[in-house]
Amino acid sequence: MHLLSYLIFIPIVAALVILAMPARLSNAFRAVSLTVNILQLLVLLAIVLNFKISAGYQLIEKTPWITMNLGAWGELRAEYFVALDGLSFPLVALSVFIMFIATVSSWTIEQNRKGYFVLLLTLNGAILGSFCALDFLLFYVFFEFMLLPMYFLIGIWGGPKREYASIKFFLYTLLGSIFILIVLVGLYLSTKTPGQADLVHTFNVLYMQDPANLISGSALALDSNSYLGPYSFRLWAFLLLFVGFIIKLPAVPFHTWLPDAHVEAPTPISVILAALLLKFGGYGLLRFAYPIFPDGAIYFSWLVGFIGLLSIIYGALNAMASKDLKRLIAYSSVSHMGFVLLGIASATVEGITGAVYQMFSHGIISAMLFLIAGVLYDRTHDRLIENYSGLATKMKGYTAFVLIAFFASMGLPGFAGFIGEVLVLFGAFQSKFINGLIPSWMALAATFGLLLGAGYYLWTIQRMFYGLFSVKNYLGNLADLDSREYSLLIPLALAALVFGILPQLLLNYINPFAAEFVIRWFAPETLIP
Amino acid sequence: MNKTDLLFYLGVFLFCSGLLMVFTKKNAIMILMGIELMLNAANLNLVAFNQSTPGLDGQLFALFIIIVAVCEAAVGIAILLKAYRFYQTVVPDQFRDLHEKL
Amino acid sequence: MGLNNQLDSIYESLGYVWPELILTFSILVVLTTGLIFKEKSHVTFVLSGIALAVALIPVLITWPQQPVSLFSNMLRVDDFAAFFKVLFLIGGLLTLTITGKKKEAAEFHLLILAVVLGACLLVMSMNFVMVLLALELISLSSYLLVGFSFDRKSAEGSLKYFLFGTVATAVMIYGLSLLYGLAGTLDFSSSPFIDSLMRTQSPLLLVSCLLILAGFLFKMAAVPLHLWAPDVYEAAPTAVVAFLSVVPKLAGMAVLIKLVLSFYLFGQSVYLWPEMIAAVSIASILVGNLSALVQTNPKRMLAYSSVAQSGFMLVGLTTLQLEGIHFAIFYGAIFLLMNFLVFAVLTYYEKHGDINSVNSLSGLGRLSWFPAFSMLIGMVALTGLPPTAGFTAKLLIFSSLWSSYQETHSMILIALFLVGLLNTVVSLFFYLKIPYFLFIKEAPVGVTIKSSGFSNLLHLVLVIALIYLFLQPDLLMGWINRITFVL
Amino acid sequence: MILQEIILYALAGTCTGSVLLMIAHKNLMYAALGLMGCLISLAGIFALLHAEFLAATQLLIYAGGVLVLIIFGIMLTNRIAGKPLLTAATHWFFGIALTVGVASVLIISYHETQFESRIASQISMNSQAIGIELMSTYVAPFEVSGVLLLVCLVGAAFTASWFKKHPHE
Repeated sequence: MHLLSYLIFIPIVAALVILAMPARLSNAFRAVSLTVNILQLLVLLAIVLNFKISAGYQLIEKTPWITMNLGAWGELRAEYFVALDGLSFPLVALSVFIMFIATVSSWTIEQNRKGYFVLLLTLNGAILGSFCALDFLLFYVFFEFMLLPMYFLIGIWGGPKREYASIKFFLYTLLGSIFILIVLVGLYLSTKTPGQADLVHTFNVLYMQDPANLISGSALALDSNSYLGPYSFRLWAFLLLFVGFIIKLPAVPFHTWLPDAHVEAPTPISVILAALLLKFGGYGLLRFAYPIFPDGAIYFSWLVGFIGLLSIIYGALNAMASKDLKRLIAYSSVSHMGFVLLGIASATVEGITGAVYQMFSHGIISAMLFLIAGVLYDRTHDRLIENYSGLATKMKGYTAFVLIAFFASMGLPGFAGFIGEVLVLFGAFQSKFINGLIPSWMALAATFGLLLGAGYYLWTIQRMFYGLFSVKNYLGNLADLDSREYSLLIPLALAALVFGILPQLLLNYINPFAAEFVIRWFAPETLIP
Repeated sequence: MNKTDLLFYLGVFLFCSGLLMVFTKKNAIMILMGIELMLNAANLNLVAFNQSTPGLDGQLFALFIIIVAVCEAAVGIAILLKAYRFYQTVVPDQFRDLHEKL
Repeated sequence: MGLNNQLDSIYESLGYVWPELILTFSILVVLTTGLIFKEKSHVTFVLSGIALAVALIPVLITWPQQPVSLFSNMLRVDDFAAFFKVLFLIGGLLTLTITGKKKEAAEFHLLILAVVLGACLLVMSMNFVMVLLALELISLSSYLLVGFSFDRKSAEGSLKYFLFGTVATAVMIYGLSLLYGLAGTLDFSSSPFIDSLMRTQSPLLLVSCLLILAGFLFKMAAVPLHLWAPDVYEAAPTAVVAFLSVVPKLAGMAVLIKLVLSFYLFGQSVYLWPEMIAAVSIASILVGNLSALVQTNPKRMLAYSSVAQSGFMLVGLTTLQLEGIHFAIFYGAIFLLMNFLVFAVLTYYEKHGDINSVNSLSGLGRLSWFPAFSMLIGMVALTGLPPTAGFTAKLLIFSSLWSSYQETHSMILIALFLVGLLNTVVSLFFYLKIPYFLFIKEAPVGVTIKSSGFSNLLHLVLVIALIYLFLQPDLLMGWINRITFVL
Repeated sequence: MILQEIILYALAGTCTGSVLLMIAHKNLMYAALGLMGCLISLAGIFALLHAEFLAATQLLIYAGGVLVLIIFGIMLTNRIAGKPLLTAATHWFFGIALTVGVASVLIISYHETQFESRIASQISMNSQAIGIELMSTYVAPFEVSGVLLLVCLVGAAFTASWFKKHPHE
């Protein structure tokens, strides 16, 4: 079948094809890119048909990649190991969908199309590869591989301050991935392949997740006696992975790259950044940090929850203070991703399910929000909220979609955002009674974040769309959405509604994963003293 | 003071004088002379240590060091002459084309 | 051993040094043809290229090479030496390729051959006399090579390199003389040498070892003996820089490995060799990367980067175990590829104008994407990011460091581990500077760039090698794993 | 024996004195003279230590070759118009501190060291023994040093004569 490999390598092959094509065929590049997306949607359809609910890892593909003799230190084995489970399935589906949207919204890119589409397709392959990889090295390679295309996409096609924004983005995320690399090196040398006579170090995440595979006496084993300052190496390793991933998420205080990157990036790239790249933070925690170091997760659960809460509140307050529409949306992302962190910190079935659901719904809603900001910017080249008023009178269709997106992002019932946030709050409340990891006041305080969210969205609507029509420094007539923009926004709006009204479409997939996750690593009876 | 100690001290003196010349003298030829002193210190050591060692390894090594010293002197003078043609001086401190530009 | 037997063994030994004989012979041929065809430099260019390629053949066909002592244990051929010889010969060939058919004097090719010959002899040396002579052959030829731009700067660089270098050599020679007094022999692989060192572990031994290692750290441009590097890199012709930043550095590393293993006395030395090397390594990484941050001249920047790269190579040696050293050698081989890639692209740009500041590279990537893309791959590899073999090399040496930590629980190794990996972020700042100017800045109006099929091909080969060795490092590592050290 | 010791001390004294002259004197020619004194007295010491071949080489190659090269260097890089060839020195404090430091480290560690006693082989025909060694055990270094000399002389000649060939650059 190799469905996942098709998904990952179709765009990479297409990128090479475009590279080989002469630069003057600039219209053909868009066509190739769109063809790739359509093919990927077809593959996704086949995956949906083949994917069984609650059956653990599926569509497994496993081939040896690197086998290297390390002499006295055993053998190194990395595999091409990809599979889907209840965690990665929604994210892969989201990625394919969003990449399609991104390609369509890239239709207006004029400058150096060849380079642009090569980078976009490379990014596409790397994102899918990272979500599918179950070999830590493979994941890491794909994960790093996202950085350069992203750097150039922001740096070449971005706004006026693009150079600063792109380098800041690159440095922050690279710092995060170096933290991950530090743990990765220690971890694979502490892990052995079960059932092998010789010592075979493996990058297989499933083996890493089982403490029985950690070599006794190694620095990251459960019985490790390696300490650095107050914490054991295992706790440090958890902290490093945690910081590495929440830089991506991003959580306060590592979020400062996000507003800059979003503001400067071209619209399609903002969409990918918000809808997909941020998800690696939550995905990494759920796939690597928590299962491999559950002791660290329990030890630092308060910190994780608190940083989540901080992001929710601080992000919302900053969003409220933002004058720039894109910056407002960027900060609202920080706030919404805080819920993901809070849900993970609770380590309850509801919390984890909510966190994954929130990642999915935020992917759809933030894509919509950035497209909306892009629509306005395309027309007036101005993003300052205070320069607009009364848009509702001129751009009726546009206003309708803005309202849908804003209400969805606020977490109004009936929209996808609501389900995730409610589940997270529910999990965070329960945590105190189930496993005692985070106090319930965190949940209470997080609801305050919801209120703030409603506040800044409604205020923005009031400022930009009500009142008399005027746009500062712009005299032309504002056109309403054109058909291409409708074709982008309608599927997203539908998705936001469908997954708000019929959450079980997705919950059916996520729930078994969350249940097993909690039972295996955070079973209440093992936690409460 | 016995003979071995005396020779060792003389070697140390030569080596350190060479080092001192390398660090303090401004003229490249003086630096070159300092280097020759350091090489001679090594030669003296080798010959002295060879007194209490079987074989002739020390003396032969010293012989090769002399050859190396000749080569170094030849190459050094050639490079120095070229630099002199450009700068009209052999004081390395006065060569200012290469330095950190911050 | 009787004199006749000795003469017989000399005759036998000659059969194992074909590459060196070929190189020596070609030096003579280049010298004479240079005199005959005075104005036709491509004759010596072709001749030296052929010589380097032909010298590769005996190395490759005798691989894997059983260790054999030659010339009364002055030299020894083994897999270790053979592997490095392959690197040096490839390095020489790449240098000639980068220089191209540009009009260079016959002496230029002669000196390149001499450096390669010296490097080949150096990795085979088993005796301090040979070490000294081979090292001098490398050093003196490279001092002269630096001056081959024949302008003010290159004369200055050449003189500075000469002065720094000869002082370092003189210090090393003095250390050797002390060590001779302590050990009573110059054959540093022989059992009398090891035995006497085991018996006399005195402060003087430490002093003499440190003085000796200084000479090789100088060749590797490791802190604190790196001060010459930026000036020399800026002054020398770009192809020569590419050559000097790889071949002498790797030769220095090879001897450093042999000597440190010898001084370490199978772990019985009372001195903290792993800690001392780790300290040099940390210092090199930090100083190299931090100084490179503020440079605007690409060649100066690469000089500091090469200081940091030496630090990374030393990381593998820090473990003082066979595996760690294998990874250091792997790193060295990858370094050869990435460094030559970067300098090949720089030489290509140099043909179109001045490259004394990154500004002059502005927008060239927008005019012709492939060379700039190769440069990007080179820089990404030097930073140590996937998908290039630079990542694999870094992963492996840091793996060896971690393994070594698990065995020794020495805190300085963890410090090196963290400093080394976190420095990747610092190094990204300056490594990315060149691709940043190439792609993101706009080119000044009127700048054009000719694409050259030949240099594109060279870049392509190196890029493919770097990516292929990332995907399949097992191949190269399989060769390196054969290397053993029988002392 | 006594006579030998006296000669040894005298030679060591001459050597020290010449080196001090080199360090202290500003005039390049005097420094070269000091170097010559040092080299010749070292050759004497070598001869006293039964290293006659080395002593001869020292006189012929070092004092005869290297020194001449250096004096050439002095002549060619200074326009002689009756002016004394003076040179300046800097960083005295730093230099002396470093030197004293290095010297004390060397001397202290020398005193901490117990040298192994080995039996030296008594070699009467020094020159002949060295000749045989050079052609047997040391044949490889001997050949390599030939290549080294060749490469250095060719390279040095080329470098130094470049201006003659390209007078206009």
